[in-house]
Amino acid sequence: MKIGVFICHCGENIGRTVDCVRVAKACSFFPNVVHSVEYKYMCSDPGQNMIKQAIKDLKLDGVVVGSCSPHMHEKTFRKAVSDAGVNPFLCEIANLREHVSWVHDDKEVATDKAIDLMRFAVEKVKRNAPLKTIQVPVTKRTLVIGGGIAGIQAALDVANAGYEVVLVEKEPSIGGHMSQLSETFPTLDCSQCILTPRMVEVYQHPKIKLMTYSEVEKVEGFIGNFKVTIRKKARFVDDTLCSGCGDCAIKCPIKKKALSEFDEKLAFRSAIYVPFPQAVPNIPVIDKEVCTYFKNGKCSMCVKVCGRNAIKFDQQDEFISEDIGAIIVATGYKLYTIDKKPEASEIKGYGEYGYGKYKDVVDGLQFERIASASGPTSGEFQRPSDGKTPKKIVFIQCVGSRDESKGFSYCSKICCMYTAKHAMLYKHKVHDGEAYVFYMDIRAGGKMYEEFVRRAIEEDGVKYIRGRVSRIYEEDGKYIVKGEDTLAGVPIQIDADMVVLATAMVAQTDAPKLAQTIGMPYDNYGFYSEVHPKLRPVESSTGGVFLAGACNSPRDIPDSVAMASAAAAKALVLFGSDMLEREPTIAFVNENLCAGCFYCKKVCAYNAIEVKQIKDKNGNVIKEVAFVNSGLCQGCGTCNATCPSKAIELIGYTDEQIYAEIAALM
Amino acid sequence: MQIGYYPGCSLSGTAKEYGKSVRAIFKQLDVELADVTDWSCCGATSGHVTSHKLAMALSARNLALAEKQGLKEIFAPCAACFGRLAVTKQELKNSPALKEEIEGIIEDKLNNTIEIINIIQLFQKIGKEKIAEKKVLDLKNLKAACYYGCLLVRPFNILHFDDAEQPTSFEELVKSTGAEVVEWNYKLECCGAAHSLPRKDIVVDLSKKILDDAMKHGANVLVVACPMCHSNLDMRQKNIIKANPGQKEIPVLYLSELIGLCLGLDNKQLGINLHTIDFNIRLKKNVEEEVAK
Amino acid sequence: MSHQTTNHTRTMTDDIKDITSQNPDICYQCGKCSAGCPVRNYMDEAPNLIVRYIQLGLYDKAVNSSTIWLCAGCLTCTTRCPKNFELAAFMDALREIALKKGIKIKEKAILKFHKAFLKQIKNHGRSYELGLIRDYKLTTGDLMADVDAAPDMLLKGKIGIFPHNIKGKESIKRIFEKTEVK
Amino acid sequence: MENKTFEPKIIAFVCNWCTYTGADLAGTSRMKYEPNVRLIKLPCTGRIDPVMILKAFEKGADGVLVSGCHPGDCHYNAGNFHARRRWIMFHKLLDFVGIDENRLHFSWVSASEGKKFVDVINGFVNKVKAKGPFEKYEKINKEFVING
Ligand SMILES: Cc1cc2nc3c(=O)[nH]c(=O)nc-3n(C[C@H](O)[C@H](O)[C@H](O)COP(=O)(O)OP(=O)(O)OC[C@H]3O[C@@H](n4cnc5c(N)ncnc54)[C@H](O)[C@@H]3O)c2cc1C
Ligand SMILES: Cc1cc2nc3c(=O)[nH]c(=O)nc-3n(C[C@H](O)[C@H](O)[C@H](O)COP(=O)(O)OP(=O)(O)OC[C@H]3O[C@@H](n4cnc5c(N)ncnc54)[C@H](O)[C@@H]3O)c2cc1C
Ligand code: SF4
Ligand code: SF4
Ligand code: SF4
Ligand code: SF4
Ligand code: SF4
Ligand code: SF4
Ligand code: SF4
Ligand code: SF4
Repeated sequence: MKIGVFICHCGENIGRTVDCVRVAKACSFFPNVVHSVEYKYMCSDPGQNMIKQAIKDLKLDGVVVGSCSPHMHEKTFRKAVSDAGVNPFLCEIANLREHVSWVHDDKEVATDKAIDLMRFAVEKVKRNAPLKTIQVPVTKRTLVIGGGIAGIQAALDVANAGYEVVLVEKEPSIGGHMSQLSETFPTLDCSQCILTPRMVEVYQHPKIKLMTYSEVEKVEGFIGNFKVTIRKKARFVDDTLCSGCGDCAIKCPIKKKALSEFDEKLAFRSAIYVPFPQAVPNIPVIDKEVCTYFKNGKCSMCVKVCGRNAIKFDQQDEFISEDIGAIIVATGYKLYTIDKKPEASEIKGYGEYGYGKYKDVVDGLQFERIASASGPTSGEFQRPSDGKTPKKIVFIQCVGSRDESKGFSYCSKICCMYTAKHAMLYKHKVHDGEAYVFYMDIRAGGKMYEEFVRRAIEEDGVKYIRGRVSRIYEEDGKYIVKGEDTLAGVPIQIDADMVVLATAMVAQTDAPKLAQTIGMPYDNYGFYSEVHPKLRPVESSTGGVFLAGACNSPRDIPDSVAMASAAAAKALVLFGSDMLEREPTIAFVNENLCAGCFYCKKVCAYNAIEVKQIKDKNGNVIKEVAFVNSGLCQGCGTCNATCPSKAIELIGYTDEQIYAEIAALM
Repeated sequence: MQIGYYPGCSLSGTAKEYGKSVRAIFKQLDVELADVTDWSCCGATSGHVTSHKLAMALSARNLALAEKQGLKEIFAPCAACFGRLAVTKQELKNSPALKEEIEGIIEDKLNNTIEIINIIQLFQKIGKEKIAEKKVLDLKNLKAACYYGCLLVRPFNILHFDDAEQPTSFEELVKSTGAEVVEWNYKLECCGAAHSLPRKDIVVDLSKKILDDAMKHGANVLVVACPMCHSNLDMRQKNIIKANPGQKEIPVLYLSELIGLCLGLDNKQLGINLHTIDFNIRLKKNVEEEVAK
Repeated sequence: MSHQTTNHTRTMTDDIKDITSQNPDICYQCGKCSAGCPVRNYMDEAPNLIVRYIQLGLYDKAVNSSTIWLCAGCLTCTTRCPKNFELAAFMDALREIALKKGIKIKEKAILKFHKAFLKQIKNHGRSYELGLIRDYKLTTGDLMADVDAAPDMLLKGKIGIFPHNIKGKESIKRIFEKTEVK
Repeated sequence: MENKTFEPKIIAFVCNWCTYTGADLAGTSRMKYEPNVRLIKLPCTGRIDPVMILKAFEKGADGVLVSGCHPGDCHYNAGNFHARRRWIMFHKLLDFVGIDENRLHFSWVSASEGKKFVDVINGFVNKVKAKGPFEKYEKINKEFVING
């Protein structure tokens, strides 16, 4: 084999800490290396041409590039090699940037390490086999998980491009958090007014199959070819019969036993209910936990009043299987809870703010409901404890966020804005009211955002105080808020009528569970991870899985919508061709060695191993061996490590290749 | 049950009654207190404010002595001593280098395995059932404000036995004597601690707020578990009253005294007669009612 | 321990890092410490500003403040700091440094109290109230302090008239010498 | 205590999706760490065969690090679950052969844990440094027939 080595300086990025000339020189002495050069930018056109030219001139049949992470440019270089007529899988990348030059300071040591990594790669490429990519068909249907504004937008975009969508929402209605908001920054338009038409559009779209009160149970397969099982939870109402008249909810005797989730526990709902009047679909569900029928077989009032016989107490959960090509995850966020800390949680909670025991110390979404015309107070500012109009409100920012001790270290990005909005809405309605905002920094980096915050301060007279509040306690019906103005260096104490905590957006509690169902990564906070924070922000590293909205990190509506459209576009890109290319890194069985023990079959998570019968000329079965279904094998290599006979090998990562790399350590 | 005992300096001086009552009640509750032999002062506030290593060394010496004695646990009734011992243990655990240095200073080796517990933890170990079993007097006429002060549940990263902001364990114990507990706002606010002598003005200000808040929320007795808190709230109460005409008195009891009363021990046995603010009247009334029943 | 700082001059920030094993730069100046500090109103500088001064290298301002002496070590700040910065320990470190540097202390009485207190321990191994009061009064010259409370305390036996000397008195002395506390 | 001249050779078997990417993140974030570790990229920790680890010691590694996705987060659904089961057995084997447990370290580092990657590397390098060079592999080599 004739191997060419190409060392990249990456401008100064590698060259500053790695002596590229010395590396190239050292590589030239490796066995089989016939050509070894360095260059400033290997991924540039001249750089790629250098490789192509060398292949042609020197008849190279193996290439090793020492450059950035293979996650960055492996594709680029494989393509270049392939263009020059060499099988792309005979090209290996050594990571001299992310794993060497950027993480070490000492030039000597870094250069030595770079040479080692090059040696690994050369030893590996020697044992690489020329491979062909695998072609698989694409199912052109999209699953959207989560029906908040992000999921709605993604579903509509894909459907409007002419492809079928299955939209799965776990709550009885789509709409997500946006449906709970009063008015929205930075324009102060009414949230419901702009959202409801979209929700209806989803409902009526011929290409969208809407499944509310449903959850994804199982995801099998891979990009272009997922098989998804969805659990349709029993509503106890037949959605094909119900007309959405609402009589059942009106007559349901349960009035004060269940707190409305939609109203953030500031109001009650009945046992049979639709979460809010504009719900889509407008079909109620029965809450088994509070319904008297489910408790002791009594009542059945809803059955009596329902003119369409839609109530079905014996309804069971259904499981529905769908063939899917692309998945868009848009499961959104939840709010940091100010209640007493949950058991076994890392989060300590704000005992100094009362752990939620003070009725008039509310969180951001509760305040949205109080401010909302459709909320429990019809948009009048009344405090929950006694219904009085608060004359003095204190807003506290960064609660649960930017706080390693009680919550999370990240900035929740939107709460500066919603606090300014809250203070403004309050001042617009309660003219003689006083509004104070305790903040650490004001982060208003969007279009017209800074202007919005300044308006709250300059025109509406909201007082901003730079400092974190240390404690809140109740005294004679007032809430004593103890803070410090760090700009003036003076302690500030305010006796407020009400306190609003700008609580952080945090990941859904079940986010890791869904991630594990799908097999995609998430970060320490529970937010789903994108492949690359700058260049591939809407893709999960699992092929065919895209991300939209606040499930990826805290974000506001404009950003969620933009991300949703981007995710939809990514799904549509996938649907642009009928067949999909896949890396040929799959397992392969040496039938002569295979003992037919099928340990491999047991450990394969993709059911890729099948039983193959070997027959003699007369058609008698002489033995059974393992066989890898190349459409299903994902190339994890677990079978390879398990096989006691060393009969099954993972192409591209064979024992021989790995041992060669290990040996290259010396 | 036998347990190592680190009384600390104040329990034989300014907080004599605390020492007396602690010994009396634990005897009653069948707990044998084994004093750490030849213990020295933990350095208290003055130690750690002047020298980190001095503070570490003074406490470490006591821990080493206790280890030699074969003690597995030591009970330190004074919240400040307890804090010093617990912090020292933790810091030396975190830093083997510091431990080595301190061992050099105290000229002794340390395994650093001893558990240090405070009075509330000790009661929790004994169990409320035991108190109930030995209870003679129901203290139902008392409305107690339990004052944790700063050091009973802090530092929170070392003491995990109760919530650092909304603790309840103190109240739980006091309730077992039959006394009522009041919810109030100042149970964790500092009384000025060691500033009692040099900055009496601060201590008087801070302690007044604590007393006022307790009374405002209906308390007729304050219960404490720290000699410093006691002297600031009891002894300094005289100064507060003098400076604020019309200020009402409120007696301040140690937790051990309160438990002692409920176990049937008398004022003298518990050292309650040594307080600045008199407690007798209420107690008498209580006893009379009990007897009348 | 593999990285050693070599070619830069030692600063007070380094001393603080050594004594407290924490980095003052983690403080983001939210002010929550000052907001809850019980003695905030008596201090000349807010506690968060003391951290700020260290971050800026304005060491004089930090060690000359009354704040570091008025801090009662109540741990309210440490408990609530969103960055888990142990401000109370940081205050301890600053006092220690101020003493080492021989800075003129604003809160003289407080320092004198601590010194008087430690003197008893150094001499006897345990606190000795009468000695403490005597030494404190002699150094501050405030002979009238607490004359009203003292007789009552004496009478109740709460002020020890004789010191209790522990057996290991000498080892305590050596601890003081080795830790260079005068 | 510290051996200034001894620079251990450490081989790390890491999975492509989590730890390798976590190491990339450490690089992108310009975090600095000890240079003694050489990463061998595998698709999944499920691919790791105990023999590889023995092989690494045989070839002169002073320590071996194995790192992949957190349990439950495996890119391949179950790969690292199988790996874990194998490792439990492997620990016993190691013990039997007489390789000090401290020379083999298992950890989970996800793609977003650049900082953790750095901590794991530094922690392990220092641990192996304290142990000193590993000289026993010849003995193992004799006692164990290693194929490949
Ligand atoms: C107090 C407050 C005020 C705000 N004000 C504004 C504002 O004025 N302007 C603005 O631009 N933004 C505002 N926002 C931000 C806004 O709420 C979000 O940007 C937006 O809701 C994000 O949309 P989403 O679809 O990503 O998530 P969500 O709205 O959270 O929707 C996610 C949906 O997915 C569903 N779901 C979750 N898990 C699953 C699962 N496993 N299976 C199926 N379905 C699932 C949920 O039920 C939900 O319907 C505010 C936020 C808060 C907290
Ligand atoms: C100092 C600085 C540092 C930054 N650092 C970072 C960073 O670290 N990380 C980060 O994420 N972002 C960073 N950014 C932001 C980043 O530069 C932008 O987000 C990004 O470049 C925007 O890309 P764009 O394609 O929208 O615009 P541009 O990069 O401006 O590209 C627009 C292109 O359109 C061309 N064009 C303009 N008008 C016409 C016309 N009429 N007809 C045809 N062509 C036209 C221009 O010539 C140009 O090539 C930084 C920005 C600055 C100023
Ligand atoms: S190939 Fe990678 S390392 Fe080289 S210049 Fe391009 S980005 Fe930089
Ligand atoms: S279930 Fe019946 S009563 Fe209830 S909304 Fe539907 S049709 Fe009306
Ligand atoms: S049966 Fe249940 S849901 Fe129906 S009306 Fe009665 S309580 Fe309500
Ligand atoms: S957006 Fe504002 S309020 Fe929210 S965490 Fe960031 S700085 Fe704090
Ligand atoms: S484990 Fe190996 S020997 Fe057993 S069936 Fe699979 S390939 Fe064949
Ligand atoms: S490599 Fe083996 S275990 Fe992994 S998916 Fe393929 S056949 Fe299954
Ligand atoms: S609370 Fe902590 S972070 Fe905030 S200013 Fe004080 S020390 Fe700094
Ligand atoms: S420890 Fe000191 S600075 Fe911190 S709150 Fe208490 S008195 Fe204030």
